[in-house]
Order: sequence, then structure tokens, then C-alpha cells
Amino acid sequence: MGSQIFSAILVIIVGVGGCVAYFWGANKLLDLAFPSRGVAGRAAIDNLRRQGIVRPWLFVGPALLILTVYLIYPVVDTLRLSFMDRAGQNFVGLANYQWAVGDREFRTSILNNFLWLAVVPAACTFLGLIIAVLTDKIWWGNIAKSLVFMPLAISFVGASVIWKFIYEYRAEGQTQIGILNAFIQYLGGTPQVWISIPFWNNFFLMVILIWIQTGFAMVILSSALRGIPEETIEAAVIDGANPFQIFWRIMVPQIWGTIAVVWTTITILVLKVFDIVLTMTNGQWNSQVLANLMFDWMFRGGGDFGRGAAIAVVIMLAVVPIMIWNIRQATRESGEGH
Amino acid sequence: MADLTLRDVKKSYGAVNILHGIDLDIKSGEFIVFVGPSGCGKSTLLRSIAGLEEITSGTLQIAGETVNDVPPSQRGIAMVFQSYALYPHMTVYDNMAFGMKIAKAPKAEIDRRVKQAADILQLTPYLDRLPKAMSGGQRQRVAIGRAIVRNPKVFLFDEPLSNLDAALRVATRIEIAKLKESMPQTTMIYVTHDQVEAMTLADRIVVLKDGRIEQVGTPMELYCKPGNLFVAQFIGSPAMNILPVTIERGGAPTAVRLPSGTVAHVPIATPANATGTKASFGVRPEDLRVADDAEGGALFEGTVDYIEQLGEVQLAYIDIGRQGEQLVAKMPGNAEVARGGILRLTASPGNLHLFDENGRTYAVSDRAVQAA
Amino acid sequence: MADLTLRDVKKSYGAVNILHGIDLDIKSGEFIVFVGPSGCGKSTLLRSIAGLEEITSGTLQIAGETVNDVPPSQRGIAMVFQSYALYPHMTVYDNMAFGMKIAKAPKAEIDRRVKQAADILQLTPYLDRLPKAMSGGQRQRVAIGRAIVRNPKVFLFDEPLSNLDAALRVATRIEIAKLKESMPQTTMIYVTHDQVEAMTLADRIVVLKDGRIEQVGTPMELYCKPGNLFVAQFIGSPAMNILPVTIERGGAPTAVRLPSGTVAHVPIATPANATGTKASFGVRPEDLRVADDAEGGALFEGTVDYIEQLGEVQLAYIDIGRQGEQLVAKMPGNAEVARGGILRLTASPGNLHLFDENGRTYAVSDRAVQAA
Amino acid sequence: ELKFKPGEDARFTWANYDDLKKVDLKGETLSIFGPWRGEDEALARSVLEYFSEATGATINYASSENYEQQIVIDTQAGSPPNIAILPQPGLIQDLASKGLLTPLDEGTANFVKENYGAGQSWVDLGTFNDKDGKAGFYGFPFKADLKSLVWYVPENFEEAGYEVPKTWEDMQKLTDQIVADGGVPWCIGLGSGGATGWPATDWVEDIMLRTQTPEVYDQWTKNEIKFNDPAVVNALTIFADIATNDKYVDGGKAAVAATDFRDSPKGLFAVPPKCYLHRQASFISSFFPEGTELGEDADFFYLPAYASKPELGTPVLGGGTLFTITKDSKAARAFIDYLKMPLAHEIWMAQSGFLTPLKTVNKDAYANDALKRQGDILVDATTFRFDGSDLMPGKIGAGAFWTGMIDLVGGKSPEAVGTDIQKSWDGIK
Amino acid sequence: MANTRGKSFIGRFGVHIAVLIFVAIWTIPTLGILVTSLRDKDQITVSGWWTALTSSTQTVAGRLPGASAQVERDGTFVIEGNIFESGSGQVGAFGTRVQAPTQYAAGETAELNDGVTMQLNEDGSFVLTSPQAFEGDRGQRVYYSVLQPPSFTTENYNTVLFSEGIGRSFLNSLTVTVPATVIPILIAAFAAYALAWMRFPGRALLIAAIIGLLVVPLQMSLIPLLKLYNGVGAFFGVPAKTYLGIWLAHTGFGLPFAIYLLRSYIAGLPREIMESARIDGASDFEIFVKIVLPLSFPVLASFAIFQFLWVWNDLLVAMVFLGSGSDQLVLTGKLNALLGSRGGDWEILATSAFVTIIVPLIVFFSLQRYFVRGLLAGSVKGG
Ligand SMILES: Nc1ncnc2c1ncn2[C@@H]1O[C@H](COP(=O)(O)OP(=O)(O)OP(=O)(O)O)[C@@H](O)[C@H]1O
Ligand SMILES: Nc1ncnc2c1ncn2[C@@H]1O[C@H](COP(=O)(O)OP(=O)(O)OP(=O)(O)O)[C@@H](O)[C@H]1O
Ligand SMILES: [Mg+2]
Ligand SMILES: [Mg+2]
Repeated sequence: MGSQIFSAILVIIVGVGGCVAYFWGANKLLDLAFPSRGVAGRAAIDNLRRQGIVRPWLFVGPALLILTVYLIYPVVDTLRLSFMDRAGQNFVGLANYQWAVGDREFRTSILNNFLWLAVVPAACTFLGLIIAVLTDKIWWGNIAKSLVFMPLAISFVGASVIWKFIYEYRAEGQTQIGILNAFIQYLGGTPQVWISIPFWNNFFLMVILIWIQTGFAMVILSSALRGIPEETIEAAVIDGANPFQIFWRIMVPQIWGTIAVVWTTITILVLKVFDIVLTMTNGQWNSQVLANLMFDWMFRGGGDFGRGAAIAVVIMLAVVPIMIWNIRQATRESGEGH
Repeated sequence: MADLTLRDVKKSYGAVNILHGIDLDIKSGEFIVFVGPSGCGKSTLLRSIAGLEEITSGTLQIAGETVNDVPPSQRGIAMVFQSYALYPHMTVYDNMAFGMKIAKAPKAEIDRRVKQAADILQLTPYLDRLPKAMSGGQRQRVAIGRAIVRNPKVFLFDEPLSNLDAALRVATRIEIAKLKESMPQTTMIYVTHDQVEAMTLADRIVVLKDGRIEQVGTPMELYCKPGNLFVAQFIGSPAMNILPVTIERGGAPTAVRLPSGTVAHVPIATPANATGTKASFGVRPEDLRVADDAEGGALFEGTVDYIEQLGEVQLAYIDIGRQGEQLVAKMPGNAEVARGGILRLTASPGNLHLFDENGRTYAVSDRAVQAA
Repeated sequence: MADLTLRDVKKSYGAVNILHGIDLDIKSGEFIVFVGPSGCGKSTLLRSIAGLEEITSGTLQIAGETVNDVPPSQRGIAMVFQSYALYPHMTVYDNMAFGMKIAKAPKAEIDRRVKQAADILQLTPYLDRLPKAMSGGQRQRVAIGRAIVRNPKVFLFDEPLSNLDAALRVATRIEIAKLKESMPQTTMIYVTHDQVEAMTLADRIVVLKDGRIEQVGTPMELYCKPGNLFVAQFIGSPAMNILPVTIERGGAPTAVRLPSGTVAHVPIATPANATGTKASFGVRPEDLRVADDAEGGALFEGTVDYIEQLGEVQLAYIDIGRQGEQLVAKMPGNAEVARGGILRLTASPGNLHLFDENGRTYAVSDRAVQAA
Repeated sequence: ELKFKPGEDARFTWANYDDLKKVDLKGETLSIFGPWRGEDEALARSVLEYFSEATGATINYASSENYEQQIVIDTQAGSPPNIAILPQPGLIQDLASKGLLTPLDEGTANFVKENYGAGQSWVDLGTFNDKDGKAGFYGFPFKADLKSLVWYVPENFEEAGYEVPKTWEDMQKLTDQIVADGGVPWCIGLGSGGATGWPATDWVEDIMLRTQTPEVYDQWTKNEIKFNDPAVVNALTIFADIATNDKYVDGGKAAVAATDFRDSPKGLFAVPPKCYLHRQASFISSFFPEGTELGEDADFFYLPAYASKPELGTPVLGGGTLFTITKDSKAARAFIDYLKMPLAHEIWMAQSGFLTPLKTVNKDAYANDALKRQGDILVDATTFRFDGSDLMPGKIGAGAFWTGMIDLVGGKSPEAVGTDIQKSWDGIK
Repeated sequence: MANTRGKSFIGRFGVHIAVLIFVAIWTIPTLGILVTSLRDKDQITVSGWWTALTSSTQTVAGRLPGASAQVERDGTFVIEGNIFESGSGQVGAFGTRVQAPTQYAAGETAELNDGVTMQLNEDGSFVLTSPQAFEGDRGQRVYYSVLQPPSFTTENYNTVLFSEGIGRSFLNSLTVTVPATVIPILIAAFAAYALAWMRFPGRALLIAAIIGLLVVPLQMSLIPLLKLYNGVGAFFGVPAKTYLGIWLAHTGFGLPFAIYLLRSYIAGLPREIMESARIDGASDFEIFVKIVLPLSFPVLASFAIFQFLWVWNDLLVAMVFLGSGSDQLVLTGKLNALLGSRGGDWEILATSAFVTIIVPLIVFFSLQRYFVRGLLAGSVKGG
């Protein structure tokens, strides 16, 4: 055990150290190549300018390289595959896309995805924000936060077990082991098979994701909330604003950028989510979503890389509006601020 | 309507005590100015009155009601923050209108009041800007505007004019004075470092030091009858000259021996047992004048070390002792004094001050009070 | 060593022009003060010199080298920001030491210099605090300390004393003056709103208005010979009294008709063709005195509207016309003036100023320059 | 260490072990991806250990909930394990047609044909088309599941006076009898998370085998007869008649799709019993309450055939895992050879949850009587057919078919369900 | 700062109540799984987890001893004993047929076939009498309703926590997770700083691209990347599946979010601070390390929490890019292997969920303190 711990620590040190060494070393090297300290006048200034040209690339370099290898290359490969047949060997043109347009399941998925996109990011962000704000004010806030955070730390498999025990259905009159139906039965209602009620089952699945991701929104937003200058809140208090007004008109606008980040991230996550659908319904009862459909064609029984890739491309295209919106946001902020 | 009463108000940040028991009565409609060295607790006191800081002990009453735990919004106050505390995401207009919008004032009324304030503060061209695109002074004006747009019972100003240029400062100062006059029932509490502001605006000045009140009084009281050495030196600019002396003979007048050896007779009564004790002798730079040859002994004689020319007046820094004792004298701008020259200075006896070993002023009963 | 030359420096934020072509030569070792109304572009100019703003056009030279695109760190400057810009996560000590640590100065040296600066600025007890646990004035002092700890070729101060109390202000002002004296080669550029600071510290004062230079000159030049109406009113506090007049007869001296109807003879040469034109007549409050009955006609006569008592002096606001024209006169603190009383005022002819229709000063060649 | 000491227990064919020792694979590593986790993994490892012990090869066995996905990724990316164990012929077909599998040694097919009960069925099962459409024997069947079983609690039967039915018709009568007595005959649970619906496909397949000839069954799995063919619709209808009859199933038809298949047998053991009959494959006994003794507390009978169709005999539906070589090596081939030895089967037989169609094994090695009886059913089957949904293309057998079953128990008409599935099938042709 | 700005009673407790409600809703599912993980395997699907917290009446089946326990007394054969092994319990009613399990009240005597009688008392003691000798080893079944106290077991935790090799896989997980958390933070923070505060051509494009890359589905990347790994591994003659490989993979997948999140935060820092450092002579590197990094702690901490979580809970990437040998198998893989092949082991799942949650929670708690309020307070005046 001891040697294992030792080697684990060694491996960790090598990994992290290597990374630190790069940044430190590359920067040092640049300073050596174009010295600015101890060099007189013009030369120093020229060197500084050269440093200024090179340094941003030293900073973004590793990120760029990794992004290219780990994301851009697969994207290109996916694009290529989407024009290929099931084995990814022969070019078939737009056939996969044509198929998708005609496929009933695909269309259901698109509709469901819209539903998810409309509900989940908004709900998570909103709830996360509320919880972040409320817990900030109380002494046991950190405990409350970690309880809300907990679902995030539970793996998807764990989460699906949890929710199985919430939505579990037993016929009317029997002992319910799902708490939701137990509750309904306690109130005198009829137990429902929640996950099989078409259309509404989407919402029952969304609840799971909301339950998980609210913690995410909460963590990020609460760190942003703490960055709000206290004085602006004090000023608002003096201006007579009540807590709601302070929240909506002083706090929210000041962390608007972060809210956008959270919203975007969850939106994108929703586009990619499939674990929940997979484990709860696997898309049955009309609850299919794009990511699960893609996964289906790719790996599970479908075995059709072309179609899988085509769906992936559709998912990736869906992000374009979000991208544009974010770029606007980013340029506006740098236009004013820089 | 809005009397303020502070009784033994204390405030500490953790173990550090900032306010050590403040007792203060402010009458409705008074204009009170807090002065004191940087870090003495002025902002803290103001924030405590506003309700932004919970006081550690003591009671705070507004209009007869204890407000220790009344939220700020219920205290009927407006405040200008030393650090502006503008809402970064709102335009100047919205910054100023916010309080009234919250109060659900009619739109037209809001507009009128904001425009009016903007006019006074010369902010009209900037109403659509965000704070970050404004200069320091402009931001400060927005902060003032925000307070005056509302119509509170108590105004709290924390160094509201520190970043304004002289002209604007005078103009704004006068606007504040007018504002005060137009609402005689409104209490104003004002923190400043500017002597002129303090002197011109205040009904009463509160001098703070290290979280304690040193003296409370009208401007002229503080100027003419400083209660102690600290107040004497703090009020007036440049500060009063203070010299260590020995009391040659207590009584009225008192004879003191100056460092130069001269014995001066000060028309201040000291107890007889003060004879022989150390004391501090004070004279304001503006009360010093060049001794006529006609007059007998000058009080001081020294070499001019340095001259600051301020236009209308000049300040002469005069070395008068072997131990580097220095006096500042304010002279007319056109008086002929040269660096290195020798000056003989005197002052009318009524303008001399004397403080005991602990810095307390000796009773001034016998002393001719100057006409205000 | 560190001359500064600005040639047609312009700066705009988007479509808004802030600086409209600044031409300025600053000699190495000079102490230059920028003054001007809030928002006129002082900070922007300072930031451009520092290299924090890219100038839109023009050239900026330091020590003969064009530095338009030299990064701030290479310009050999230190700067005190109007908004402090402290490092919030560092203690006061670290805030001050940061620059030297970056420059890899020896530890002992850093310590010595930081301690020394803290001493000067009375910050020693706070060296371990974070900025957020400091008062406004203390923060400002840290910002100053940060600049003086380093040893730059050019110092840039943006309203460094605005949050300090009077005593500390004087002390720090003198420290800055001394600092300047101890490094005669260092150029200092200083933005302030405080007349006294400007007058006492500056070798030359630059008056800015709306992004343009109005006048550059020594303090006394600006005070005695303001180049135009704006400067005349801007320098000096309270501002110069300005009255609209008609030139009765050009020439030297010039006869002008005051609003009151009185004709005054001003020892200023005006061209003959100025006869009949409108002009502005100026006299400083401190140059006004109560007319002796002995002397002939007083220049002005009016009712005292309001009196500000500043201790040593008092300001009398006097209504002199039907159109609400008002004069301010500075009188000795003990002069007996009462609100509502009638005052007759005069001034010595050498202290009168005259400006043409466009606000330009009429040549003063004939005028007796007052002894500085 | 080995589970049973070589040479000590006469139930095992130790001669095999000695043969195995002659193969020297020292220094070789054999990587295996398989479906077994948990207890099953321990059992599987006990079989593997004999191989590594005897030959000196190192075996790396790995599994996970998404190991199938991992096999696709790994084979596709070029770092496959040596051997992949897959329960879905559909997936193997996929890999084979992409050229990612290595054919087994010649003679292996023959071996299976001769030594396995219903040998040809197994050979057909392991035969797939490669990239060029050429058929080859890729999948070695090892470990079988018997699906045509109905589970019951003998004492409950006894107390209620019920008899084990011998024919489908009897079973139908029993069903009605139970209803008449105020009980509920069946527990059916189709829930299985992402695979919800599959238990119903077994029902349909079993019914197909009992209503149609094996040939029709084969055509069906190859879609040579349509999914909405009357023969299929008939089977769907028979199943629907049971599963959607509120009186027949525990919890009513709404509960059928909602109940997890792992939970559904628990109804048998409730007090009072929620149901008396549960049709499920042999593995289900591991989900019985702890301490349940097979043969005593719970027992099974063969899902009876129609008395009215004697010509169909006693068909058996089964499943099993196929071992494929995804990266060829000497050790991999030696390992497949090891699987042909009775010993490899006997070791697992002697523990639990293992059936084998291999006729050369010592049947006494079965750990208990129940297992042995299941083994007998398997070996004695006149017709053995592999789980049809597993034979169909994944998108159908592990997709549209499941969804169709959900729809069916949800109340959709059998014809419509058949048509839907057929549509999906057309979509992937 | 001012915490209690003197709120009204409702104002003060409203927040607490609201938070309490939120927390309750959020915790109920988790609590469910916690209780489940402590329950007996067979109980999980029989009754609701919330009932496990209280005593409940249940009807169960028991079996009386077989013939070997009989004694002959006055010509009748008697079997006596107590159905409660632990000797305590309370029988409400009993029955002898499963169809009528509560036919007789406790203490009554039931008549069985062939003159056999049975009596079951409240305390669980029973008397079975028969005129003929009993036969067979399997005794008479008896059904009875019983008040069952809450019963919990730590067995599931024993199974999980003491399974073989768990320590090793825990270490492996840490070995994967720590660098896979730290490396992307470093790389992303540098890039984010450059994108926020440095000027270089293509900056806007890069920002756009990063948002776009957020959406790339992980599943699509696996095959091409693994191909690449295999290629590189073959080229250098090293194994394709190494720790380095998985760190980089996690870094790659986490990077877009990291850069996106960090950039938006770093861009919001007051520019005066940065300018002031620049004037102090700090280079970009120094500004980044000495000013930006410390001031970005809150956001770095949030990202660290998430990245840690994702990596810690990941199984797929680890299975694909890291081998599954004992020196590489991660904790999730190990726990996954404990599950049966057909995945019905909810008690194990529930337990694993709780076992794996602990480390992320520790991380969360320890990083919480970096969510400092007013980190920037006192730095600039204005805004
Ligand atoms: N980012 C910006 N965008 C647009 N206008 C700006 C921006 N920053 C400053 N300004 C404007 O530029 C003008 C000059 O600002 P600057 O800060 O230089 O004034 P200043 O002379 O320092 O004033 P003060 O004495 O009040 O600090 C002001 O009118 C201000 O509103
Ligand atoms: N959060 C805090 N924690 C500890 N000490 C603090 C804190 N805030 C302020 N102080 C200290 O309290 C004292 C009083 O501060 P305060 O802001 O009231 O001073 P001030 O009189 O307004 O000074 P200034 O004129 O410089 O604004 C100062 O010495 C300051 O260092
Ligand atoms: Mg203050
Ligand atoms: Mg400025």
C-alpha cells in the first residue's frame, strides 16, 4: 500500500509539475529570448513588443493544442462520418440527413429536446440562483448548499436508482415503494406510472436533471454573488429597496454575465444529456432525445456510425444560436470594458 | 421631527474597537459635520447611523424611537457613500431614479427631480452613461445626486465633495446649503476633511479622534475656544502653532516662558499650583504678525526656512529654536519676506492659547473673546 | 533625464473626443499640476502618459523617445490612481512592496523603503491589514505609498490627497514637496482640485478645460495674469468676481462702465476700437476692501446678502445690482459686517482684470504687476 | 487459487487439465471483455483461473455496465481485447461485417455441431457474415440460459390445491382457476431501465415457437416473414391477452411495463402471494429472496406447449454468450480450445447459474438438482432456438421490438405494433 | 457585512423556512438512497424506504421446525418453540394457508388437516400437535403478521468498502483525478487570462470556437481519439493506455467549459488593478500569477469542484483510455464490477453512490472557503 501511495503521488507530481513547468519555463524562455530587464532603451522596448506578440500564444497554446486534438479533430471526423455509410467506409452523401428528416423517432427527439431546452436551463438557473441567494444569508448556508450540491456528486447510475424509488409504481391499493405514488395514494389519489405518461413523462425526466444540475448553477452563482460589491447592496438598502427588489434589480443585473454562463452551460448539457433518458426510459413512451438517439445508433444495436454522426452534427448545429448570443455578449463586454 | 440621539454607541470589528462610546444629541434640522483624522471612525459612525453596521452596544434613537434594529430602509435616510457605491449596471439617470422608482413615485415626478438634480450637479449630458464611463468627479456627483433626489428625514454625506474641483465644490457646497435651507426639518450629517466646508456648512461640528468625540460645538466655538490641544490643532489650516512652555507663574494672566526664553503674559487664568508645570502654548498662523518695531518685545524671532506662496497669502515657515522648533505664519501675499531672512513676530494677547500637560485648555473665562 | 513632450495628443472613446490635441513640454524635474473642472480629461491625460490608454493620435515622448507604443512598465513611471486600485488580496505591506518585489529588489531594501513610506503616511499600524479593512483615507495613503516606494523617473498622482483630513493633507503635501526636493531629477505630474496644493506644489500649473489646455504657467502667473476668463475664475477660491461691463473708452487706462453705473478706470491697455464693446470686469474677493470714506467713489455698493464665517476670514456675498449681480468679498474674520447691512467696496486699480468679449484677457503690459 | 483442487473431485474431467498444462503460454497476456460482473464475474474468473494456472498465461478480464460500447470503441479504434464475450448475436454480426473479428479455427463449428445438444442450432447461431458477406464461424457458445421456464412456489400450489400444468391449455385453465379463487395468476415485469420491454420479447418468442414451426421462427428473426404477418400478430395477441388482462397480472396491466423484471418474481413469495406464476429464464432465481431454496421454496416447470399442436414437440427457447476472437493470438486460440473441454463447463456447473448444451460433460457436476433438470431440458430439446430479439438487428431486437412490446401492453393493437416494428425494420435495410 | 439589518420576525425566519423547504425537497431523494443503502436487500423492493424508519406491521412467512424436533406427549406429537429467533417480537395474527395468512388471532388454535392443531401466541411461542408423528425435515409453514422494528444493516457497506482491491482502485482514482483536475485549471486559466486581457489577432474567433466546442458529444470523440492514441502508442512503442493519456483526455473534455467559465470571470476583474500592476512593472505572467490567480479563487474553486466530480464519477472515459488492470482500474470501475451482470443490486448501487459521494463532498467543503465574499472589496472606488 505504501509504495502504491508513493507511486501515485509521484505520478501526480509528474503530471501537475510538468504542466507548471511548461508555463513557467516557456515564459522564462521568452524572457530570455527577448530580454527586457537589464537591456537598455529601444532594444528593451522592441523586445517587449515581440514578447507581447508571442506571449498570448504561449498562454493559449496548450489549450489550443489540446482543444484541437481532443475536440476539433473528433468534430471533423464526425462530420466526415456523417456522410458515410453505417460502417463508415463508403460515401453516401446526404443520405443520413435525409433519413433523419424522415425518421419519426428523430422528429420526436427534436421536439422533446426543445421542451428540455425550454425548461431545464431556466429552472436550474432560477432555482440555483434562489438557493444561492437564500443560503448566503444564513449561518447554516454551507450545510444547505452541500445538501443541494450532493446530487451533483452522485453518479448518474446512483441518481437513476434514487429516482426509480421515487417514480416506482405499484398498482392501486398495494404498498407503494415509490414515494411519489405513496404520497398520491396517501392523499387519496390514484398512483400513476409517471414515466410512461406520454408528453408529461418528459417533465418527470427533466425533474431529475434539474435536481442534479441546480447544485451546479448554485455553486457558480453563489461564487459570483459574493463578488458583488457589498456597497451597492447597501446603497440599495438605503434607497429603500426590499429584498426582492435588491435581488432582481441590483444583484441579478450585476451577475448577469455569470447567469449567462450558467444558462449556456446547462443548455449545452441538455443538448448532450442522455444518461437520464437512457436509464429511466431509454426513449420509450415518446421520451426520446437527440443525444440518446445518437448513442443508440452509434453503439447500442444501431451500429450505424453514419446516422449516429449525422445526429451528432445536428446536436452540434443546435449550439450555433447560443454561440452567437455569447459572442455578442463577450464583445459587448469587452467593447465597453476594455 | 428627526432628532438623533446616540448613547454610548460602541462598535468593534472583531477585537478591534472602532467607536468607544459615542454620546451625541442632534436636533431635528441641524446640520452636523463630523471631522477627524483619517481612520478615526467617521464613516463607521455614519454607517452605524444609517443602519449599515450593527452597533456593538449602546442605543441609537431617531425621532425618539430606538432604531438599533430597524432596517436602514425604515430609518428615513439618504446617504452618499465615500466610495460612491453606484450601481454599475445602471445609467446615471437610473442610478438617481432608483430610490424613487422603488418608492413607486409617479414617473413624471421622478423625471422632474432627477433632471433637477442633474442640473444642479452639471450631470445633464451624462444621464445616459454608465458609471464606468465617467470621471471620478462625475461619479461622485452621481452619488450626491442619488441622495438629493430622494427626500429623506436625515441626510448622510460621507466626504461628498472630495473629488470635485474647486469651482464645482463651492457651487455644490452652496447647493447643499440651499438644500438645507429649503428643508429646515431635515437633519444633515456630513463628513468632510475640508475646513471650509466644515466651517461654512455646519451648525455644529463634531470632532472625532480614535473613535471618541473630542469636542462638539459651533464652528466659531471650535475655532476660538478649542477644548483641547487636539481640536486646536485640527481645526484651522494651517494648524495652530504649538510650543512647549513652562508656566512661570500661574494666575491671571499667566506668565509662560517660551522656548526662546521670552516670557509672555497670557490673559488666561491658571491655578496657582500650575506654576512650574509644563504646558503647551498655541497661536494660530493667521494670528501672528510681524512685530512693529514700535511695539516692545516680539514674541518670537526666527529665520524664514521656507515660503509657500498661495497667491493672496503666503505661509512662512520660521525656525525659532535650536531644537528645530518651527512656526508657521500666514502673511499677506504681498508682504516682503525672503527665505533666510529674519522675522520678528507677535500676536495680540487675546489670540493666544494655553493647554495644560494633558492637552486640556486652561479656562478662558478671563480671556477676551474675539468678536465672531 | 525625463523630459516629457506631448504633441497634439488626442484621445477619444469611440465617437466621444476627450482630449482635443494637447501640446505640452515638461522639463525633467519639473513639478506639474493639472487642474480643471471635473471631467475635463485630467485623468485621461495622466493615463495616456502612463500608457494605460492608447492615444488616438499625436506623439508622446519621454526623455526624447517616442513612447506611444511602449508598455507602461517600460516608461519608468509610478502612478497613484484616483480610484486607489489597490490589490485587494494583499496586505498594505505587500501592496506597497509589490513593485519592488517584481523588480527583484533585495528584501532588506524593500523592507526599508516600505517602512519608510508607511512612516511618512502614518500607515505603520496598518501594514498587515487588507485594503477592505481600511478607511477611505487610509486606502488613499496606501495608494500613495505604493507609488513613492518605487523610484521612478516620472511620478503621476491623480488626486492623491482628496480623502485625507486637513492635517494629514498638509503633512503629506509637505512630504511630497520634500520628496520632490530630494529627487530633483524626477518629474512629477499631479492632478488636484485643491487650490492650495496646486499653488504650493506646482512649478507650473496646466489648466485644462474640456480636453484642451487653457493656460500653462507658474502659480503666480495664473493667479495674477490669468490668460482668460476661464482661468481667472478657476484659479483662486472663492472665484474671481466677474461683472459684465461696457468699455466706455478704450486705451490705457481703459474706462469701463460697471452695472452699477460707476465708471472705473482700469490700468489696462485696450485698443481704441474696443470702445463700446462688451467686456468682463474681474476682481478677486480678496482684493476687495471696504472703501474708506476718505477715498473718493467706491467701486461697488451693495447689501450684504449672506455671510460665511470661516474663522480667520469671512466671505460676504453682496448684492450690487437689480439683476441679482452678486459679489463676494473676503474680509478679515473680525471685520464687522452684518447681514442686510450696506457695504461700499473698492480695490486697488492694479488688482482689476478685464476680459474681452471672447473671454481673452486684455494685454496687461501697462499694468503694475503685483509683487509676488 | 483454484476453486476445486485438480484431481480431487471425481465429478470433474481432470484429464483436460493435464492436457491444458501441455500448452505453454508463459508471458502471454490474454485480455477478455465480458458481460459478467459481481458474483457472475467471480464465477467466470474461477473458470479462467484454471486456464492461466495451467498454461501460465496472464488473463485480464474486464467488464462494466457499458462494456459493449467499449468493445465497439476499442475494436473500431484498433485496440480490442483478445476475446470479447457477447450475449447479442446482432452485435457480433455488426463487428463481423466490419471485419473486426477473427474466424475461429476450422473444425470448431464441427465440434459444436457434434457435441452440443441441438448442435446445428448452435452452429447457426455462431455463424456470421464477414465484410464480404462470406459466412464464417465466429462465435463459440459457452454458457447457456434457458428461457422457457415458469417459476412457482410449490407450497403455495399445494395449499391452494393447484397442479403443475402440462399443456398450454392446462395452464390457461389454471390461470382462470386462480382468478376464480380470488388470486392473481401472473407476475410480469418488463422494466429494465434502458432495456425496458425485453422480457416481453421472450414471451412472444416462446409463443412463436409454440404456435409456428421452427422454420417460420427463423424466417421471422431474419424478417423473411414480416413482423405484421398473421403468424406474428397471432403470437402478439396471445401474449397481449395475458399481459393486458387486469385480472391476470399482478397490479393490472399498468404495472406490467412499470415493474422491474428483477422485482416481478418477488410477488410469488409475498404473503399472501401476489401471483402464482412467473415466466422467466433460468437466471431469475438469483433475484429470489435470500435463502430461497430452489426445488423446495421455489420451483419451475417447462413453459408448456399446446396440446393442440403436437407436431411442434417441446421447443426450447434459450440464450447464451458467444466467445469471439477480436484480436488474434496464440493464447486466444488456446483459450477457445479450452472452452471445448468439459472441464471448463464443469467448473462453473458445479457452482451456480450455468447451463451447458455440451453433451460430453459430466451432468453430475451440476451443483443441484434444479440446475441439472434445466440442463436436461436444454440437452433434450427437440428444437432449440436462440432468443429471437438477440438475433435481429440491434435496432430492432434491442429497440423497435422493445418499444413495440411497451406499446402492446400499453393497449396498442397487435397489428399496429407489428406494423410499427416492421416499419423500423424497413428503415434500416 | 451587516448581517442582521434588523429584520422583522417573518423576514428573519422566512429565509430559513424557504431554505429548509428547498433543502428538504433536494434531500428527500438522497435520503431515500441513504436509507436504501442501509436496508436489507430483500426489503428494498418490498416496502417504501421511508417506512423503514418506523416500526411497521408486516405479514411474513415462517417455517416451524421439522419432524426431528417433535416430542411425544400423551400419544400426541408436539413441536414447541418460538418463531422469533431473537426471542422478541409481537405476533398480531397468524394463518396456516398463504391465501389466508391472518386467519387466526394470536393465541387462537388453528385446526389443520388430519387433526393437527397449531397455536401461535403473541410472544411468538407456538405449539403444534398432531395425533400422528410428523414426517419430513421441512416443517409446517406458518404465516403471521408481526410488528417489525426498523432494521438496518451495514452489510452493504461491508461488501463495498471491504471488497478486494478497493484501496488500490481508490488510489488509482485519485491518481487520475487530481492531475485531471489541476492540469485543465492551469491550462484554462492561462488561456482565459489571455482571452480576457491580452490582445492578439483571432481572439474573438477563439472565444466563439470554445463555446462551440462545449457541445461536442463525448461519445463522438472516443473512437477517433483512441485511434490516435493507438497510433501514437504504436509509433513510440509504448502502451496506448496510460495515465498521461487519460489526464489529457479529461483535460481536453473539460477545457472548453473551464476556459469559458474562467474567461467570463477574469474579464470582470477591475481593470485598474491590472493596470496598477502593469505600472508596477509586472509582466503578463506576473500579473496572472500574482494578481489574477489569487483573485480568481472563487471561480477556480467552482471549476475544480466540477472537474473533480466529473472525473471522479467517470467510468466511460476511464474504461476507454485507461486499462482495466488492477493498477489502473478506477473506483467507479471497481464498484461497477461489484454489481451483478443484470444490475438489480440496488443495495450495492445505493451504497456505492454513498461511498463515491464522500470524496467529492470533501472537495466541495474544502473548496467552499474560497468562495470569499468581497474578495475585491477595498480595491477600487467608483462603480
Ligand atoms: N470609458 C469611457 N467612455 C466614455 N467616456 C469616458 C470614459 N471614461 C471617461 N470618459 C469621459 O471622459 C471625460 C474625461 O474623463 P477624466 O476621467 O479624464 O476626467 P477628469 O478630468 O479626471 O475628471 P475628475 O476630476 O472628475 O476625475 C469625462 O467626461 C468622462 O465622462
Ligand atoms: N472591516 C474592518 N475591519 C477592521 N477594521 C476596520 C474595518 N473597516 C474599517 N476599519 C478600521 O476602522 C477605523 C475607522 O474607519 P472609518 O472608515 O470609519 O474611518 P474614517 O474616519 O471614515 O476615515 P477616512 O476619513 O479615512 O475615510 C479605521 O482605522 C479602519 O482601519
Ligand atoms: Mg471614511
Ligand atoms: Mg479624474
